[in-house]
Amino acid sequence: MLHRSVWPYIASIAALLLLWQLAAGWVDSRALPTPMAVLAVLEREVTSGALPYHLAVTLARVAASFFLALLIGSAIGIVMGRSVLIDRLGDSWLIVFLNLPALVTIVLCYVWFGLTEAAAILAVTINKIPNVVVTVREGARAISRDLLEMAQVFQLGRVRTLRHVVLPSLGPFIIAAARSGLAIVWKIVLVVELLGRSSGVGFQINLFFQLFDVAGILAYTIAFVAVIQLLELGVLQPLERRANRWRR
Amino acid sequence: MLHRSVWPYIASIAALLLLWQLAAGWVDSRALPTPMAVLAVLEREVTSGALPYHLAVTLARVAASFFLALLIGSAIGIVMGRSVLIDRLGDSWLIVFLNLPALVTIVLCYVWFGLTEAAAILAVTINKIPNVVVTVREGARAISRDLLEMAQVFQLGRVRTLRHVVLPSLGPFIIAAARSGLAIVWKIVLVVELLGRSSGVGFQINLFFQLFDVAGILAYTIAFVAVIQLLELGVLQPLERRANRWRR
Amino acid sequence: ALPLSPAAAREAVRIGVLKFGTVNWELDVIKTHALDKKEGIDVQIVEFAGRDATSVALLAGKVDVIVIDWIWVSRQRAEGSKLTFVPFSSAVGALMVPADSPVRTLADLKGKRLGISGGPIDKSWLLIRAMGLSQAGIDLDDAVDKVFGAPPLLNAQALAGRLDGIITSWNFLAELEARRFRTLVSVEDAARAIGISGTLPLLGYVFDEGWGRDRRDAVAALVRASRSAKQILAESDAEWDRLRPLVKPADDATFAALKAGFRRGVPTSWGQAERDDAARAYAVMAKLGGAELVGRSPTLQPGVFWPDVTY
Amino acid sequence: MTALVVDIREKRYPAVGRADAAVALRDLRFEAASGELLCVVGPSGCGKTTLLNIIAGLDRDFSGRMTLPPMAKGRPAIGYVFQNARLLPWRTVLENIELVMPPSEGRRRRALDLLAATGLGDVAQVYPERLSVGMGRRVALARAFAIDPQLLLLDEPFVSLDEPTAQRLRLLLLEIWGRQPTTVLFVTHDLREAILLADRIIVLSPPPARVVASIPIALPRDAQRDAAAIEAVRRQLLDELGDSFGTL
Amino acid sequence: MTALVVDIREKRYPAVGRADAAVALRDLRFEAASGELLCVVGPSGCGKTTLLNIIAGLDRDFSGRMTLPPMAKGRPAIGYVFQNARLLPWRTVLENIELVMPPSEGRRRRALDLLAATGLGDVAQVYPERLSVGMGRRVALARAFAIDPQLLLLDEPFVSLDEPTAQRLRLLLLEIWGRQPTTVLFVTHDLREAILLADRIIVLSPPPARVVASIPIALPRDAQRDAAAIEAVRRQLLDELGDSFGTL
Ligand SMILES: Nc1ncnc2c1ncn2[C@@H]1O[C@H](COP(=O)(O)OP(=O)(O)OP(=O)(O)O)[C@@H](O)[C@H]1O
Ligand SMILES: Nc1ncnc2c1ncn2[C@@H]1O[C@H](COP(=O)(O)OP(=O)(O)OP(=O)(O)O)[C@@H](O)[C@H]1O
Ligand SMILES: [Mg+2]
Ligand SMILES: [Mg+2]
Repeated sequence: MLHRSVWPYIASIAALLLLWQLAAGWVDSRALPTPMAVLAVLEREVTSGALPYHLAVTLARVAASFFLALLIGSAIGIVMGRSVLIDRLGDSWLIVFLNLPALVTIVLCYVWFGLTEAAAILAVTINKIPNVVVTVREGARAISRDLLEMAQVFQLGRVRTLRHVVLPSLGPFIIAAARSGLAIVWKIVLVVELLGRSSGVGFQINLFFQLFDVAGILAYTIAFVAVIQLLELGVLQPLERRANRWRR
Repeated sequence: MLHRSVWPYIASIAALLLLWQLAAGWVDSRALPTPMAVLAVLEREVTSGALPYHLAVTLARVAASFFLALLIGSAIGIVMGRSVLIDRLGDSWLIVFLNLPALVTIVLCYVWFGLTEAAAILAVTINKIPNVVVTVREGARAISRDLLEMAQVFQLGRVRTLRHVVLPSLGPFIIAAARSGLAIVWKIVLVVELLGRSSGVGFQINLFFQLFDVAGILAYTIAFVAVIQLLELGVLQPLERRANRWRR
Repeated sequence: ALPLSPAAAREAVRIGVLKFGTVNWELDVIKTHALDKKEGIDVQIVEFAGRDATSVALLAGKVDVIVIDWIWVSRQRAEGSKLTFVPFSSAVGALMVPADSPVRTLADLKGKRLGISGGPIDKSWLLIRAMGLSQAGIDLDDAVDKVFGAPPLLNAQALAGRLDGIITSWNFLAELEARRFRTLVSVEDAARAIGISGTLPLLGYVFDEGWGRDRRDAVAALVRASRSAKQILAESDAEWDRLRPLVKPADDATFAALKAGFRRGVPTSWGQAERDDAARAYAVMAKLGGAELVGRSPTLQPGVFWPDVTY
Repeated sequence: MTALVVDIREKRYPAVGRADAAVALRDLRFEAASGELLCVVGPSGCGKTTLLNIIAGLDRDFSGRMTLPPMAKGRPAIGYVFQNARLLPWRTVLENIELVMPPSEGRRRRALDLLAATGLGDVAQVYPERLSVGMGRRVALARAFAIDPQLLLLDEPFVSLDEPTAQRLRLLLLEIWGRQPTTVLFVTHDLREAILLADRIIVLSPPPARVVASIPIALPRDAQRDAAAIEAVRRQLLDELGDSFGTL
Repeated sequence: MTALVVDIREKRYPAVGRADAAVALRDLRFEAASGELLCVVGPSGCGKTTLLNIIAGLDRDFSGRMTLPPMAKGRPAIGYVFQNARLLPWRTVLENIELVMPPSEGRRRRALDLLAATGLGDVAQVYPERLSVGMGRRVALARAFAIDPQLLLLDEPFVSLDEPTAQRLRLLLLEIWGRQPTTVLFVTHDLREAILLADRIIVLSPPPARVVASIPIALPRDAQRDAAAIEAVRRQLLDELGDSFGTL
């Protein structure tokens, strides 16, 4: 079973690497170094300790903002999806915050709260929440009325209805929000680090960009992607399988 | 009816403005100008013709990338959601592209295809597709097996199954992907314009940012948000109501 | 005797810099040779990954000093932030074209694809535009196909042969210089063409006026330390070899170009003449750049230059 | 003692799309004594489910009034066997039943007993989508019984069951009903079943539904009502009410 | 001519979570002649739906074989009335029926005729979630009839219908069946209904299901089978098969 499920992954990653190698050979430019060149940079950065340090810092920021955003965003999304009035009242705020450029929130947070870790995480969270709200709200609107009525008749109460009816119904939406959310949070963290932090992958990537060192950028990107890939295989997918095991 | 549905919007926008005014008065910093100050900038930029021009350029880019990403992303998402093998094969690619920093795609596109409009739109589309895929894939996984079996027995064929069973089931997921997608596309367009275009709201915002002119940034942001707000009220919400009219 | 040890008494000066930027080279020399300690201050380097990040940091109070141009300072003063400026470097950019380019004069650029880093209000671009107007009688703004973009990207485009010319700052030009690009006009030429001395420092250490007034000695010490560091960099090649990991040149030729460029940019004098030049240059740029560049102040604001420092 | 007063002037479903508004109930009045077992019969689509939903408190959008006797703690405990099973698909059969029961020591025991009594002892750990329709129906029945309801609403609970199973469950219903004073409203299309179970049969008209007959069943309950007696009453009813009950 | 050969060695559902694997069918064999009307009866949960799904080609994961006669264009047209209605909720009743019909001139006419025949003339424009359960069932029936199937699978189609309506639909079924040679498999729990309709009754055992009896019904079809005759056959069957059919 393990064998069967891991095999396509390995194959497709190999294909990706091959494609990359071919493309790099074909364009032969500094803008796309070969996998080996990137690997060399990766090794250098790992040995120097720079990569583990910056990666750890970034991961911590991503994790903190991600959970905050997912929690708060889901709560708001559920409420807006279930109450027409609150939805109407909140909708224009949602659209404003959804479309506020990351730059604006980040600068305002930094200027108000100083260039602190808390300000950085707050900025990312504020940026991400509206996306979670939008996705979870659609989910909340699509919850089966049959089941909600059942919960009402049998007097499950708010908490148990939330836990046993609402949240499981939202499953696919929350998973979607989490997956793409993790990626978005990471991208915003990159900007936050560019604009006001002295550590983290975003800080490093932008330094490499100044030097037009694409190999360096890719090395750090790959390190992060590898962590996410491991999280996927080790945490998210097993969780998802468990959550979906009721499906016919 | 019109009255009833527009009223909460107006109230909540008024509340937002009031809050903004209070916050601006309270911090009294250049980092947060008052609504009036921003309005003045807005008026100046509109009269000079700069804002309409840059906004139009940006909207065109957003629209092109958005539709491309939604179309391609939904197609991939449906296929991955319905075929376990393709999902396995594509998953690691998806994660790589999902977590590729916008900077990387943008730089590579610009370097390969030059600082052209096509490269810009391609970069945004590549950036956005994985997010659509992730959301739509969850939707495709959650399609009712009962209805798919019905389509199979009654030999609806691929096209009609897609049109009458798959797409309507995906409704909420596609709406979620579209709403948050529009916002993400707009944010990526900002970065794309910052890095290599000579027009557009992102280009302008970056100029203002260099000069630390937050009023200018907000003026352009508000103009864009207003357009999206109108789209919401005039297009998306009526469409959504129509699409949901079957619900009990 | 004071109860405090000399180290504890030293005034801390936090400077926000780009990690691989030219300012950091100088600061590294200051720290390595303990020039700050000798002058009785403690320079603390806060590294960032983007130029904009340093200005955010200054406004957010995370650093005391950043390096930026005085046009920006003037605009901020007009908006109410009382910042002030002491010179760091007069090194400026240039307009470069490939060595084999048929372009010989500004007028030849008509209809050509010109990369401009820093956008439409870039100072080098504005000065070169002014030169075009006064000498060749053409406004490059209308005459060329402008491509604005991030400096590293523009360099890559230029090297790939996708641009007919490029205006960018001197440290990015070094790489082009090393790869068979030639200077069509330097910004110094452009400045001279409109009657301004070529050695006008554009970039400087910028800090809050109030902060400086409370620490006149510290500011003076910083300027002295900076000049000592420049002295070392001007004279010692060994020092440059030590700095090489921070400079990160692509190759030896680029390294040489960067070294020469830095040395050329060391400001030699900073007196009333330079300040008057600055005011004149400001007026020219204000006319071309318009409100976008200078905001509400068509003339250089008083107080932009920290009065204590002249040489 | 009166357990339930129904006095509905009109229940109307609004028009949607090209479908007209539909009046489901009009001038529908009846009462139920505490502990009474009432069977409701009427043509397909006449409004029986609508009526049960109103009594369950799920639908308050009607004109008229419906009163349940006030209980010590709020409204009486209502057990509702919906016309579709409405089990939580992501909870096992056992969890579905335990969920509606107040937490207590013997909860699991009682749930398992009920499952055994409904012939589902083997599938306690199965997820509902893996049950046959008849099995799902029995789980829903067990769930309604599990809360010891004061008011029990059953919407055709025994369809999709083979005769022996249905018969066993009818007896189980009578046993539970006899154990404590439970008012039961039982919708069925099967006149034989109604005669077997009911104290009184309420006959509804085609839509808009009102009560066309309210027929007490005089058969003694102690001696089990046997097939012959039932058949006799059925003949008599059919004669009285015309052929609105069919002939089979 | 043989229309259908079923020879299933074993159909097993795999274990999931804490639930064991279940063998639904074992050594189940029978054949149906072309144009035969076969009724299938058996206890709740014995595997009737599983059997129909296999015949419909929805479930290929079994050991053994199942053959349909090859038709001019691929497999025979199969009409399947599922145990739950499986209507597309986002299409009106009329659209649901038209959807499965091959496009042709008279399609709408024929769909409306079928709706009228099933007593649903008024609700052609209604969305399925707004139908009563019995009405939904009738739409599903009309849909299956609409394609003029060569093989018609019916899974308890007449439950949840009042007797007169059910009777009308039974006659409609016979009429459609008589019009062209249609092989019908009809699952029911109602022995009277089976006797009324069937050429032959197939009795399944408790799970794992196999055929315990295959009983030809000798009653003539021209004179409508009347209640008394049916009752007589029923007695006889109950005597033969023991009490596995209950007593009501
Ligand atoms: N949500 C709804 N919106 C609009 N009309 C509805 C809705 N629910 C039911 N109806 C209509 O109300 C009428 C009564 O429906 P109801 O479900 O109460 O019938 P019923 O007596 O339970 O029928 P059955 O025996 O088939 O279950 C039907 O004509 C139906 O179309
Ligand atoms: N998807 C599934 N996964 C696991 N077990 C299943 C699945 N579907 C059905 N079963 C099991 O197979 C057996 C037969 O189910 P099936 O639905 O065929 O019964 P049925 O004869 O149609 O019953 P009913 O008369 O209640 O509809 C049941 O024990 C059921 O629990
Ligand atoms: Mg009903
Ligand atoms: Mg079944």
